[in-house]
Amino acid sequence: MSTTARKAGFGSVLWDYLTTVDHKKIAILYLIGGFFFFILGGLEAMLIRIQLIVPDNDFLSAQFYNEVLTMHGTTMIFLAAMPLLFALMNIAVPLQIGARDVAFPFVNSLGFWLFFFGGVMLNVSWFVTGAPDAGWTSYAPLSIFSEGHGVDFYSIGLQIAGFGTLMAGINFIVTIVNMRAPGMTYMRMPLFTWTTLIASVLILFAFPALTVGLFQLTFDRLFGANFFNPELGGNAIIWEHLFWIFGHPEVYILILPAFGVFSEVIPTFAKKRLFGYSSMVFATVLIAFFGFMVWAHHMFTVGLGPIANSIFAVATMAIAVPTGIKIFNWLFTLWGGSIRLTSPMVFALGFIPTFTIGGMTGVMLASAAADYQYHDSYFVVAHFHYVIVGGTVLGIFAGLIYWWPKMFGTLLNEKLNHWFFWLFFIGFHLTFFFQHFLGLMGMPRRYWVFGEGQGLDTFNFISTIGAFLMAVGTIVFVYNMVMTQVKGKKVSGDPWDARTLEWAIPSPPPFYNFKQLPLVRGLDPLWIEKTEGNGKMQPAEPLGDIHMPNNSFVPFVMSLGLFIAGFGVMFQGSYWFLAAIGFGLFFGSMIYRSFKDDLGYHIHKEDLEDEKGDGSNG
Amino acid sequence: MKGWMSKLKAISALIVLSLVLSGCGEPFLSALQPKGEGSEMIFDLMILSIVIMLFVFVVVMVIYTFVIIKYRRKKDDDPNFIPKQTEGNHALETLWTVIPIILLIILAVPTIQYTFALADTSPEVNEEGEEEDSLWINVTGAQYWWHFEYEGLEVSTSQELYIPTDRKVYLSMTSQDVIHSFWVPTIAGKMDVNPTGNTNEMTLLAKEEDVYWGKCAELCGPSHSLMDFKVVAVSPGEFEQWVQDMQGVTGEEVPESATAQEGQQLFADNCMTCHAIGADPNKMGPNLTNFGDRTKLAGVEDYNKKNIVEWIQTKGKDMKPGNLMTSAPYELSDEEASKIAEYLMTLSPSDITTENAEDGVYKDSDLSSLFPEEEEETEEENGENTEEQGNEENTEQTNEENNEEQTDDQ
Amino acid sequence: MADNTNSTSEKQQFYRKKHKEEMKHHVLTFVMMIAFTLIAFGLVMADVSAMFTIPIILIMAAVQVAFQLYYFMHLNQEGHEMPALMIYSGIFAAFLTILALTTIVWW
Amino acid sequence: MADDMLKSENLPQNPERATLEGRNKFMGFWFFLGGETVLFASLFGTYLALKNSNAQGPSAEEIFGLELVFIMTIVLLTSSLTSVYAMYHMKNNDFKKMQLWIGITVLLGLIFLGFEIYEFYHYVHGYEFGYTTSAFSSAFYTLVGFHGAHVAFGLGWFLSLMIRNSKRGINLYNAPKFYIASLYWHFIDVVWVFIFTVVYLMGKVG
Ligand code: HEA
Ligand code: HEA
Ligand code: HEC
Ligand code: CUA
Ligand SMILES: [Cu+2]
Repeated sequence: MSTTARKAGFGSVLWDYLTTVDHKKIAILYLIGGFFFFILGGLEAMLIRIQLIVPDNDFLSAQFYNEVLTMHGTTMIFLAAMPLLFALMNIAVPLQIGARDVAFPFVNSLGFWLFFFGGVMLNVSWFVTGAPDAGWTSYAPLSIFSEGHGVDFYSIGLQIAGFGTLMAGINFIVTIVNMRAPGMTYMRMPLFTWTTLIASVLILFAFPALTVGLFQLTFDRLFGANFFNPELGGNAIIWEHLFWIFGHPEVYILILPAFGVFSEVIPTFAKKRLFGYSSMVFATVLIAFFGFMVWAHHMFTVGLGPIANSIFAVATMAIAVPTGIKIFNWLFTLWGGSIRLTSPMVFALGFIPTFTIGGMTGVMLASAAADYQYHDSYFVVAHFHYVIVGGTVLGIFAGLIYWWPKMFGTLLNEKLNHWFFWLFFIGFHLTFFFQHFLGLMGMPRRYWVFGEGQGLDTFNFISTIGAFLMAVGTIVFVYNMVMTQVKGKKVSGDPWDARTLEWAIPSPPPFYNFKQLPLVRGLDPLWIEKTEGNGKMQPAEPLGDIHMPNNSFVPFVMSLGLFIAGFGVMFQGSYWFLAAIGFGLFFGSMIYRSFKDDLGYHIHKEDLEDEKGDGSNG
Repeated sequence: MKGWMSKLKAISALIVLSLVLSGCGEPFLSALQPKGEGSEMIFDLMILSIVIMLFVFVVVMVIYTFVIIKYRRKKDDDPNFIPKQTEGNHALETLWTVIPIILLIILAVPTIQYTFALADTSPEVNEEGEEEDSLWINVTGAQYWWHFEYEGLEVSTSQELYIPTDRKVYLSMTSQDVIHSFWVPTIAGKMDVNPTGNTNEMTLLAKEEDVYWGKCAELCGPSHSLMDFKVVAVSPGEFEQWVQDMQGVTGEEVPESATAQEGQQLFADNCMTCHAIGADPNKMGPNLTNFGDRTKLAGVEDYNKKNIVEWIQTKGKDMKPGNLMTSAPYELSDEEASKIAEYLMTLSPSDITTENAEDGVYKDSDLSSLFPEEEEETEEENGENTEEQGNEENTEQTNEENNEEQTDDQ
Repeated sequence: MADNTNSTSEKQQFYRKKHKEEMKHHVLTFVMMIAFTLIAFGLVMADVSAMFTIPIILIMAAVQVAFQLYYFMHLNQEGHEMPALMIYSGIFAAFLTILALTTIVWW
Repeated sequence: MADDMLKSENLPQNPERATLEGRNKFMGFWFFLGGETVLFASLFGTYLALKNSNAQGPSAEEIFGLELVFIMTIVLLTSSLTSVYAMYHMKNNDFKKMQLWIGITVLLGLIFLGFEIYEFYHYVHGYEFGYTTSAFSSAFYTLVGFHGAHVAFGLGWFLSLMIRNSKRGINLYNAPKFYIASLYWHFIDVVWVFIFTVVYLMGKVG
C-alpha cells in the first residue's frame, strides 16, 4: 500500500506527490509552490520598480499598474510568504516534537491543494478580463465598481486559498497539542514549534473575518447584495474593519514563524541555549494577544474619531514591548557565544537591525496623529517591506537554508548563499530605505506615476536600482538550489551540529520519521544527549509496528472541484453547469471520503528491524 | 508639555535637522517642511518619535556590533569550546521590559494630545474670548478631481482651493464615488473622504502664503496618481476679495472676443450637463468658474491652450486614464474645441490668482464681511446636503453686503 | 495509549449510572433553556420597555449558550482544557469584532 | 490495532477520545468551532451595523413574525437535546438507540429548515423583501442563510454517518465522527440562540 516506490519513473513520482499525505513531501510541495509565486510576485515588483524609475514613465499603463500592484501584494502575502512558512512548518514541526506525522495528514494535503488552486485561480485572472486592480486591501466601493472579473478572481481565489490556510492552521495546533513525544512538555518545545502554534491560533481566529468579508464582497459583486453599496444603505467601512481584523493578525502570522526560525538558528550557531526561553514564549503569546486589538491602526485616517484612534494607537505601541524582549533575548543569546557565520546565521544577523528599523517605523506609524502624514505614503511601504522582507523573507531564507538538509539530504553551497545574502541585503536597503523619505516628501503609495519637479526623482531611481540587486541575488539562490540538487551530494543527519530533535534522525528522514519515539529530557533534547548522554536520543517505547496513513487523491479532486465551481459562480449564466460540476466533485469527494474507511496501514516491526540502522534511535 | 517637547527638539536638532532639512523634498509638497498648524504639530511628534527610535536603535546596534565582533568564532579558536549555557537573567529582562514601556509612554502622551487637538473642530476664539465665525468648506472627492463649496458663501470651485492664511479653515468631507484621501503634506495631515454617509471633518491652517500641493492618498482607480489639487493660501484680505469676485459670477458673462463667444455657446450646448460656471450645485464635473486661473489643467497637465484642446477632443482619455469625462457624448471639430478652450481661458473673474499667494497685500481683514450675523445658524447644519438647504435665502443678502464692502474697501 | 478497556460488567454498570446522572443534568439544562426562551419571547411580546428587555434577553442568551457549551458539549469535563481555552479566545476575538462593528462603523 | 478499531465490543468509556485519531478529531473540531465563533461574530457584527439600513425596503419591525421563529427555536433546542441522547447511547454502546435519536434529531432539523425556507419565502413574496432589496436585507439573509446552510450541512453529515454505519455498531473509528457531528449540531444551536435574540427579538424591540 505504501507508495514509496524505489527508483520510480516520472509518472509515478508525480502521482506520488499528487496523492501524498506525508508532511515532508507536502513541505516540498509548499516550497515549490511558494517559491514559484515568490518569483512571480518578485517579477511584478520589478515591473513596479521599472515603471517608477523615472518620473512620468509610461512603461506600464495606469490600469495595468494597478493590476500589477494588487497582484504583487496579494501574491507575496498569500501565495508566497505564507506557503513558504508552511513549507518550513511542515518539514520542521512534526520532527521537532518527535511525531510521525501531523495530526491530519489528509487535511494537510487538502490544505496544500486548496492553496495551490486558489493561487492558480488568482493568476488565471491575467488571461481572463484582467487581474484585480483595487489593491491587496481591495477597499470597497472601489472593488465593487471595478470592471471585469478581476476582483471576483481575488475574492474567490483568496476564499479557496483561505480555506486551505485555515485547515493547515488547525492541523498544526492539533499536532502540537496532541502529538508531542513523551517528555516534550509545552515548556520544552523548540521556539519554532511555539511560534507555529501561536501563528496557527492567529490563523484560526483571523481568517474567518476575511472569509466573511470575502463572501460579502463576492455577494455584492455577483449576487447584487448591498453590504458596501452606499445607495441602498451599505457601508464600506465594514469591509475595512473585517479586512483589518484579519489583516493585522495576518502580519503577525507572517512574522512569528520567522521569529521562530531565528530562535532556532541563533542558538545553534552561537552554540548557546536560547537566552530567556520562557520570556520568549511569553512574548510570543503577548504579541498574538495584542495583535487582535490593534487593527484600526490601519484606519487612523478613515475618521473613526480621536477616542478610537487613541485607544488603537496605544494598544499598537504596546506591541513594541514584547517584540523588544525578543530582540534583546536574541542579542544576549549571542552574548558570550561561539558564533559561526554560516549562511543561515548571516541571514539571522541581517535580520536583527533590519527588523528593528521596520519595527521602529511601525511604532512611529502607531502614533495616530503622525500617521495622518505617513498613512498611504511610501513611508508605509518602506515600513512594511522592512518588517516583511527584513523579517519574514529573511526568516524564510534562513529557515530554508537551515532545514534544506532535512528536506533534501543535501547542503546548499555556502559561498553562493553568502553572495545571495549580500546582494539581496544591500539591494533591499537601497530599495526601501529611501522610500521612507519619499513618503515624507509627499509621495503617496499606489502611484502609477510621479510627476517631474516634485523632488522625488533621485530616491525613486535608487530604489529601482536596489530592486535589481535583489533580483540578481534571488537568481543566485535559484541557481544554487538547482545546482545543489543536480550534484546531489548527501549529508549526515546533523550537518549543523544542532540542538533539536529533527537533527537526531537521518537527512532526509525515513518516511515514518522516528523508528521509535524519542524520550525528551529537556529543552534542546539533542543537545542534552550530546553533552550529557551518548549523543543519541533514547527511545521512549520498544520497537513496534508503526501506523501510517494512506495516500489519497481526494484532496486534489476536492480542491479542483472548488476551483471549477469558482468559475461557474463567477461567470454565471450558461456557466452555472461548471458550478454544478465543481460542487458535485467537492461534496462527492467528501461523501466518498466519509464512506470509505481510511484506516491506514502498518509498517511491521520486522521490516523496521531490517532497515539499516541509522544510528539515531539506538 | 510644549516646554519639554521643544527642549527635546533642541537636543535633537543637531542630529535630525541635518537629516531632515537637507533639502528633503520640495517646499510645496514635503511633510518635512511644515507650514501649517497641523503639519507643524505632526512634525513635532515625528521628531520626538525619531529621537526615541534613534536612541533605541543605537542601543541595539551597540550591543549587536559588540557581540558579533567579540564572540565570533575565530580561526584559532578551539572548535570544541562550549560556551556557558545561560538560561536568562531576570534583572536584564526586567530592564528591557521597563525601559521600552517608559519610552512608549513618552510617545503615547503627546500622541493622544495631538490626536485630540487635530480632531478639534470647535470654533476659534479671538483675544477677547469670543468665538469667531468659522469658515466651513464642503469638500467632495470624485474620480479624479476635487470639489469645494464654501458654505454659506455661494462659492464653488474645483481643483484649486483658496483659503486665507492664519485662519483655521474647517473642512467637511465626503466622496461621491469611491474612497479618496485628502492630503496636503505641507499644511496638514490627511483625511479620507467616504462615500457612505460618514462625513469627516478636519481643519487647515496655513501659516504662509503659498500654493501647496495636494494629493489623493487612497487608491481610487487608474488615475489615482493624477488626482492632484492645489491649496492656494492667500492673505485674508485677498481671500475676501476673491470670494466677492467669485460670488459675482453667474455664468452669463459674455466674453470679449467673438471666438470666445462662440465657444461659450458651444460650451453651453455640450458641457453644461456636467460642468458649472458660478455657484451652480452641479458637480458631475469640475466647476469651471475660475478655470482661467488654474495652474494645472485637470490637476496635473500643463495649463496651455494646446493641452486644453487636446483634453476636450480626447475627453482626457490618455491624459487621465479612466476619468469620467470619457463618457461625455459630444462630438466636436478641432475648431470648435479650440473655441471652447478660448472661452474657458477667459474665465478669470478675480484678480486674485495663484500669483497672489506670494505677496502680503490685503493682509488686514478678519473676514467679517463674509459672515453676516444672520448666517450663524447655517453653520450648525453643515455636513448633510448643505448646498441645497439654508443657503438660498442668504445669498442675496450676502451679495448685497459684499458689494457694499467692496466699495468700502476701495 | 487507549483508555484501559477493562470491561468488567461492574465497571460498565458504574459508567451507565454515571451517564444516567449526566443525562439528568442534560434534561434539566434543556428545561432551563426552554424556559429562558419563553421568558425572552414573553418579554418581547408583552412590549416591556426596550431599555429593560434588551439587556435581559442578551444575558439570557449568553446563559443559555453557556449551558449548551458546558453541559451539552461537556466543556466543563476534564480533557477539555484546550478546547475551552480556544473557545474563550474565539469569544474574545468575536467580542472585539462585534464591538467594533457596532460602534465605529457609522459616525 | 487498525482492525481493533472496527470492533464494537469492549468500548472504553469515552470512545470518541480513546484513540489518537479520535483525540485529534475531537481537538481539531473544537478548535474549528473556535474559528466559527469569529465567523459568526463577523456576520452578526455586519448585521448589527446594517440592521437599520433598510433603504426604501421593509424594516425588521415590519416583517418579523415572532411566533414561527419561536417554534423554530424550540424545535432546534429540542434537536440539541435529542442529539445529546444519541451521544448518551453511544457511550452506553447502544447503537440502535443512538441511530434512533440521531434520526429524531435529523427530523427536527428538517422541520426547522422547512420552516426557515417557508419564512424566507414569506418575506420575499409577502413583503418584497429580497436579497438585493437593501443593505439590511443582504445582511439578514446572509447571516440567517449561513446558519441555514450550516443546518443543511449538519443534516447531510448526520445522514451520511447513519447510512454509512447502519450495518455496523459503534467502534473506535466511527465514535469520534458521531461525536464531533453532535458537537457541530450543538454549535449550530448556540448560534441560533443568538440569532433568535439578536435578530428577531431585538428586531422587534427596536
Ligand atoms: C511582518 C509584517 C509586519 C510586522 C511584524 C509589523 C509590525 C508592526 N507594524 Fe506594521 N504593517 C505591515 C506589516 C507588519 N507590521 C503591513 C503589511 C502594513 C501595511 C498594510 C497595507 O496598508 O497595505 C503595515 C502597516 C502598519 C501601520 C499602518 C500604517 C498606515 O497605513 O497608515 C501601522 C500603524 O500603526 C503599523 C504598525 C506596526 C507596529 C507598531 C509593529 C510592531 O509589531 C513592531 C514592533 C517592533 C519593534 C518596535 C522593534 C523592536 C523593539 C525594540 C528594539 C524594543 C524597543 C522599542 C521601542 C521602545 C520603540 N504597521
Ligand atoms: C511578502 C510580502 C512582500 C514581499 C516579499 C515584497 C517584495 C518586494 N516589493 Fe512589495 N508589496 C507588498 C508585499 C511584499 N513585497 C505588499 C502587500 C504591497 C502593497 C500592495 C498594495 O498596495 O496593494 C507591496 C507594494 C510594493 C510597492 C509599492 C507599490 C505602490 O504602492 O505603488 C513597491 C514599490 O517599490 C514594492 C516593491 C517590492 C520589491 C522591490 C520587492 C522585492 O523584495 C522583491 C524581490 C524579489 C525578486 C526581485 C525576485 C525576482 C526574481 C527574479 C526576477 C528572478 C528571475 C527569474 C528566475 C530565476 C526564473 N512592493
Ligand atoms: C460626462 C460629463 C462631462 C461632460 C459632458 C463634459 N465633461 Fe469635462 N469633465 C468631466 C469630469 C468628470 C472631469 C474631471 C476629470 C478628471 O479630472 O478626472 C472633467 C474635466 C474637465 C476639464 C478639466 C477641469 C479642470 O478643473 O482642470 C475641462 C477643461 C473640461 N472637463 C472641459 C469640458 C468641455 C469643454 C466639455 C464639453 C465640450 C466637457 N468638459 C464635457 C465631465 C464632463
Ligand atoms: Cu482619489 Cu486616489
Ligand atoms: Cu497592522
